[in-house]
Amino acid sequence: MNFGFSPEQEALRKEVLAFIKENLTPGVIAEVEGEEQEVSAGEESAGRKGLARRGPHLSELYRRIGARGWLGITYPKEYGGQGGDRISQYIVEEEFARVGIRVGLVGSGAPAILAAGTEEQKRDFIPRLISGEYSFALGFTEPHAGADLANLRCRAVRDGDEYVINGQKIYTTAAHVATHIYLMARTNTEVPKHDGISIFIFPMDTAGITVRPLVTIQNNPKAPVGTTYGAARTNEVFFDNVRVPKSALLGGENKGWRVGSTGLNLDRVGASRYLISVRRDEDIVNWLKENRHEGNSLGDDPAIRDKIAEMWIEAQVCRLMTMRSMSIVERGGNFTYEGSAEKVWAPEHGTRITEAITQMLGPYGQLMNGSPRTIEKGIFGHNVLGSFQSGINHGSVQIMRDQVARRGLGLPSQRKAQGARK
Amino acid sequence: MNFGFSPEQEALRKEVLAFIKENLTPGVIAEVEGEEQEVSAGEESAGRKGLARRGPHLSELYRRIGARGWLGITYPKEYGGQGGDRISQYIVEEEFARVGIRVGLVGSGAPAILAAGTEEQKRDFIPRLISGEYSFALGFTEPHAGADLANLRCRAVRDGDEYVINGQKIYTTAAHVATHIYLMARTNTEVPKHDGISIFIFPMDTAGITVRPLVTIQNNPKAPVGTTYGAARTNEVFFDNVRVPKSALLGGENKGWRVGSTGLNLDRVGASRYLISVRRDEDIVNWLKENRHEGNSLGDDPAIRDKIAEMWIEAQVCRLMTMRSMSIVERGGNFTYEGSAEKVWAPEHGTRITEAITQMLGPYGQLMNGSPRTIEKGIFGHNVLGSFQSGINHGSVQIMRDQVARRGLGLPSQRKAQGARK
Amino acid sequence: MDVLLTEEEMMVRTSARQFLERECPTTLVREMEEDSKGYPPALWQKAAELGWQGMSLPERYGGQELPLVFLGLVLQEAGRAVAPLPLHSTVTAALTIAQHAEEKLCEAILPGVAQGKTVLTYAVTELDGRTFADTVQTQAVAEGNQFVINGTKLFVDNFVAADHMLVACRTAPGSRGNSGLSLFLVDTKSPGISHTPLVTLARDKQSEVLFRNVRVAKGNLIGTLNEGAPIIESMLERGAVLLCAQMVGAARKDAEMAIEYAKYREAFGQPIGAFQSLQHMCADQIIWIDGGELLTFEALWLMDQGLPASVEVSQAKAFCNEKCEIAVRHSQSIHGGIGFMMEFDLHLWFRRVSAWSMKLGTTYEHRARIAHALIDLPGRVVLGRPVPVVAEA
Amino acid sequence: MDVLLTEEEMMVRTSARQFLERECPTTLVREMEEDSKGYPPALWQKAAELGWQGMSLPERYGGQELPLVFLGLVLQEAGRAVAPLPLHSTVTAALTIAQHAEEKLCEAILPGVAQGKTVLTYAVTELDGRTFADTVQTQAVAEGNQFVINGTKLFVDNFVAADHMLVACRTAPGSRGNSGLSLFLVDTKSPGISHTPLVTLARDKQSEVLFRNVRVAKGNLIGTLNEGAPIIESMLERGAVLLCAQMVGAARKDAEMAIEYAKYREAFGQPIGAFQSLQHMCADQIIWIDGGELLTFEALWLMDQGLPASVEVSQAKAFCNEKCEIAVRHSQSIHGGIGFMMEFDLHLWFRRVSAWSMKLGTTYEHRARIAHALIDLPGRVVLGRPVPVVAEA
Repeated sequence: MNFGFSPEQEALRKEVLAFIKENLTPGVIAEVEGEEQEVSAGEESAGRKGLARRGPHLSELYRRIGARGWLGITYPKEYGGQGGDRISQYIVEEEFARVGIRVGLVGSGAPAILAAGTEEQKRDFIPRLISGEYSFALGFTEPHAGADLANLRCRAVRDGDEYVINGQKIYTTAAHVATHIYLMARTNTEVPKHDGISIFIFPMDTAGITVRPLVTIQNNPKAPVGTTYGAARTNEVFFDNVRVPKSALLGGENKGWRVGSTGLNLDRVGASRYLISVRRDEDIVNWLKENRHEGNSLGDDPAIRDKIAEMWIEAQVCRLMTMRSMSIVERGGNFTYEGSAEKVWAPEHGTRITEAITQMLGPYGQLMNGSPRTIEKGIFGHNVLGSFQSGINHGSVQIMRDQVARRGLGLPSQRKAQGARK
Repeated sequence: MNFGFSPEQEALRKEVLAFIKENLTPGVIAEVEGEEQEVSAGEESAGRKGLARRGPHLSELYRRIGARGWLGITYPKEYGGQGGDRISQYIVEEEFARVGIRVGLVGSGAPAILAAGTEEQKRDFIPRLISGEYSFALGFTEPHAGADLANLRCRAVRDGDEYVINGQKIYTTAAHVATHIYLMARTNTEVPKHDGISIFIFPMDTAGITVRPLVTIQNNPKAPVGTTYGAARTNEVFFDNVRVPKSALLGGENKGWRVGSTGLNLDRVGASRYLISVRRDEDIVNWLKENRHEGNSLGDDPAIRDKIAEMWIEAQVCRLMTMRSMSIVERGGNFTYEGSAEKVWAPEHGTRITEAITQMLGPYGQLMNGSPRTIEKGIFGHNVLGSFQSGINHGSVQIMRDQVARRGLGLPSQRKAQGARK
Repeated sequence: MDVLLTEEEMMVRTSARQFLERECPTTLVREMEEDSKGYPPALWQKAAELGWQGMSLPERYGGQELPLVFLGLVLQEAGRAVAPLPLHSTVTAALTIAQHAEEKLCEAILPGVAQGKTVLTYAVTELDGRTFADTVQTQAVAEGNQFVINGTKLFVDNFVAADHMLVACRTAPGSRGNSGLSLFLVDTKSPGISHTPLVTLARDKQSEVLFRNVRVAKGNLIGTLNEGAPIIESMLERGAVLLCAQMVGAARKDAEMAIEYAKYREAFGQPIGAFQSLQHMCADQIIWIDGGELLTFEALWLMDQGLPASVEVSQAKAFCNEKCEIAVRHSQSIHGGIGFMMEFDLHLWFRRVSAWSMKLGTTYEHRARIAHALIDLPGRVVLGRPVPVVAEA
Repeated sequence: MDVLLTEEEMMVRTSARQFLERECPTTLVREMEEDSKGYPPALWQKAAELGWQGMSLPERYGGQELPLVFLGLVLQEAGRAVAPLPLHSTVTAALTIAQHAEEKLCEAILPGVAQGKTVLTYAVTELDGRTFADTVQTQAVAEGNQFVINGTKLFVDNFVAADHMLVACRTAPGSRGNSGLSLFLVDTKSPGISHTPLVTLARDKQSEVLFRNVRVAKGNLIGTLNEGAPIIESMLERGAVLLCAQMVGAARKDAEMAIEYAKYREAFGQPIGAFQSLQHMCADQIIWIDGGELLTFEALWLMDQGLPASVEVSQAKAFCNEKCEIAVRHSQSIHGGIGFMMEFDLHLWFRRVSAWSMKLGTTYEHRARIAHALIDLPGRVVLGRPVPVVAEA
């Protein structure tokens, strides 16, 4: 057991912090805060190029981060990475995420490409995902396929050297700014549902794609940077006879479920989910201690102090579970249940601290971004509306507990038991 | 809505309290504390007569209570009751339960006899249950039929004018002191499990019955009066060719499930389950306020104060849910989910307050009855071991939540849904 | 002891529910979120015709003089419909006027309230953010026949719609805690009053209100000079418990929507409502909401009997703050992604219940009051019998 | 950063587990509950041969000088087997002696500990019941070459088995809080010591120990006179975190028994472990126990690095107190009636974990320490970086 970072890793963190201090200019901050612009009503056409979405300051910042080799540290050098360790990547992710800048390829689709892509796909996509030239929208969920993702209906039909795609995706975050879509579609309707799914990657400006914005409740008014799910607009995406070459297929026809699951599993490791679950703990403690005045501060309220300590401990467990997941990945191991456990504990903690804070701040907790008298730009109020989303997305806490029980503890599933008794 | 008691009910409570003050002599208290004697090892023969188990002081006390008409207030006058209202009965139950004396017929089997018994059975049993001459052990649970009670295997086979009973019951509280057993047995093995069950009532001194004591973990050392499940020894009961007349049948052959369910439902109303869930709240508040000393009392600890208030509110909800159940019964209505809701909330609260107290009292919370330095005779330590039992017995909180969801809210059951899709 | 509704109570509830189902669709709720006043005067007028504003006001001012439990039932329905009406702030202030103001003031204000012509509010909370009167810093200084008010009030409900407001002020210079406080009726249009709208979770109308040398006639004092604390506290308590009624009503409707959704929405070949974990979430929702409702109406009933109810109010609010919030969060979770979208209506309930959980006393504030009553005052406690009343500070 | 066990750590754990599975059946556990000393000397001796008592003691006294995480692993296994050994009290005291006592005392005591000849304990808590040193009232007064001790200690673990104990005393008359305290090594057989056994939930051996003019040589002082508080605090912290290791070990075994039972026990035509509500209970058990284990070993690891760990110890104990308790209560619930019977073994774990949750600091005590560090000391907090150390009072 080693709960510390190596001297090299500590040095890296210092370097990253120094870099941030130097490079987080007001221009960058303004662009970070404005990055996810107001959602305009109505439809808009898809297909803006990745890098183009960034303002000049952010583009320059990412260029510099890339020059340090901090984008995609764990990826092989031949694909634009550094061949480095996952912990170092984590450190970089964490420190940039703390200032609202997303670094690293968690949730990018890159892990699945590395695992299942052709050499050509790897050489095409991974370096460009690392550099930020490309970014993927993840086209998974459909109106009737959320938790039960394998139930998806979006169809891809082979037609010569092409596939023709028809259907709809929903809650497709970043579809309006991504260069490509990473799409799960049904290629066979005659087999059990998990066995007829394929993954395609193709540009968002392919003809026949329509993106319709969806405004989330956390983002109206616009959520401040750092809110759990606030900075992301989401979308519906419609596919109307979208024709893509068969080279868009990732990992073989009808193999999509396994390929996609790989991606989802890797998606659960990293700084991002952990940080969104615990940022409010840090925020409230720091706010309490920086807002003490004689006699009557909230920081002196003993019930609040007790709750703060309780929550802080829970947050430490979030951190330690994340470190455990990182340790497993770093050793090249596979999760039995640890990733699922982390994904129960962290989101539920995030909700508990969020709701606990409402009872600390009282009426101030209702104030939203842009209001007079807000505390921390209204982040606590916005967070009430979104913290629980982290316990729903990418496998709900219920499904995660099922997985802990079944994969981790070997408890039987109900249907099989019934079948076995017949 | 009326959250108060009528002047008559208030007067009754005063009368009961005055009666208790006058009659709760040291002799009575000694007998109450000794009533459930140490469990001797080994087997013992069954069939002691009901009244005989009481010492002279308790017998006299019950005689006096009976003379006031407080035993079985709600039962019809022709069966020895008062034809009174359920709230009055509740008041009497509550005040006597507070001093460790069980009054009233909750869990006695009497409701089922009144609902399903023959005139002869009613005239035989109900007056004697009211007077305490008779008491029933409830023979429901078996080693393989607990939560899934309908799975019971204890067999009763018709043989002329008799039934011959073979099998085993477990956790049969009071089997060693009851005059009769109220037994659920299988009379038909060829039909769906709920449709082959009958109920029999017969004396515990019937030949072929063996009672083996089971010591509960809460009762070792002997739990002080008022512990959640401490004052009850329990038993296994074995039936070896026990022959009973067919007149022992209650409510018709194979009708036992419905008859028994009636009994169970009524069992869930009353002062007893409510009080065992909330007594620790009162105990700890009173202990805290009576043990204040300068500067450093637990009652001054603000985190403890916050928790005390949280728990007190929960206890009030226990009370109000009990009052709701009483109101429904008093109006002659049926529960949809309210009884089940009460049976989720109260036991879980009982466990929460019990465990919260461990963290208030610290090492004192570990001290058991008979130890030097105990607080309240060690009731808090004993309670740790038993409070959760209230969430298991007579339908676990899981099953109760299922019932709230299905009966109360109309949510579908999983199997039917699967069937419906085939 | 019969905690179930009487036929009359049932009737009031049913008619209120039917009225709002008819008159208050969610399109209106959304529209009023953008409206500058935040409420539709026509609906306000109709509510008055049904007697809502005057429900518990004396008959001589045009009220119905019904017990507070009836008013609670109406507010529960207002919560259920998330009705955009300034009902809560109006009745909270009006009941205080009716109970404590001199006849002349009552006559001037209350008939207009009962007729739906007048909107009221109250202003106690200041920069400190806490609910109770001891945090008041706003000063009112006597000058001739007037008091001159200076200070800042925050989170004033419906200021933009209100004609008058009750303002808690410190009238004894240098006083602290609950001493030296007074309550005044102030015309919201008085010179020297300015306001800034706040942007809130509920998208309701709350304001920061600045008082700069605002003059109010001495006759507008409610109760006795410097002894306003009990009046202010009882106003806040009544406000808190009536807000609980709204919360419970809104949370129940919200839970019902989730339960219905769970019956219809399928996943893994089942309605999601067939999964035990989801069933247990729904069961908990109902258990919590029932608990909040029972606590709320017990407190209202005690007030109707003229019995002490401070502890019971705090019980209700502390419980509803936490449990109604979890209940509506469960509804969001049960709805998955769709509930997170502005275009779906569910958030109309979620945002309001969440916001109300932060107003008129946090869980910690209310629990501290309960603990004080339980532990610091003499005498053994017995559940089901009155706890000693919170002593005046 | 690698929070998983190294091969060496795995080996220590496995060998401890195998040893106890072989040597410590539940029959022995039950037998020792009735035993007057509460432990089997033969097993104690064998444990010494495996190096347990001396695991983290210096090699020069016969120890292995391994990091505390190794000792934590062994105590975790002792908890798993609910082994009736006075290991926890012995190592808690021995490590304090090794760290703070003068060479002579170390030489006198520690080799016997490492050899399994000596049992130790510590006595801090008094009538007040709270854990930390500021509650100490027992007096030690200098008299010639001796100190004379008068006072009463409560909840002294394994007093009946112990040869020596560390006793926290107030040596500066009239001192309060954490000042004026000293720690002494006292022979349990000294004249003037008497004791009363306590009847405890864990059925372990705890005593009330009365000191009447008990004389102890000045050389038995541990550390500097009147400046014992940091030594006592660090002893209690080490004791608390090592107790967490025991709790986590016991709770995990207990949960595993429930999970196995759930796979086999049938109801409603299914193994009960097929019901989602029960699966979620089991999942929570493991999540909580994992969390407690991670917190515990992080604290031990920090101590091994010589880094401040007070906050981390309090984190572990506050969390384990609540979560291990709920976890073992879940196991009881999963077992239904059978788990409530003395003849079934499950309670051996349940009773111990419950009892340990009440010792060496309650959840509230530990949280107050954490809150102090988080809120009262200057500087912004960042999760994952050290929180300011709790300042001396």
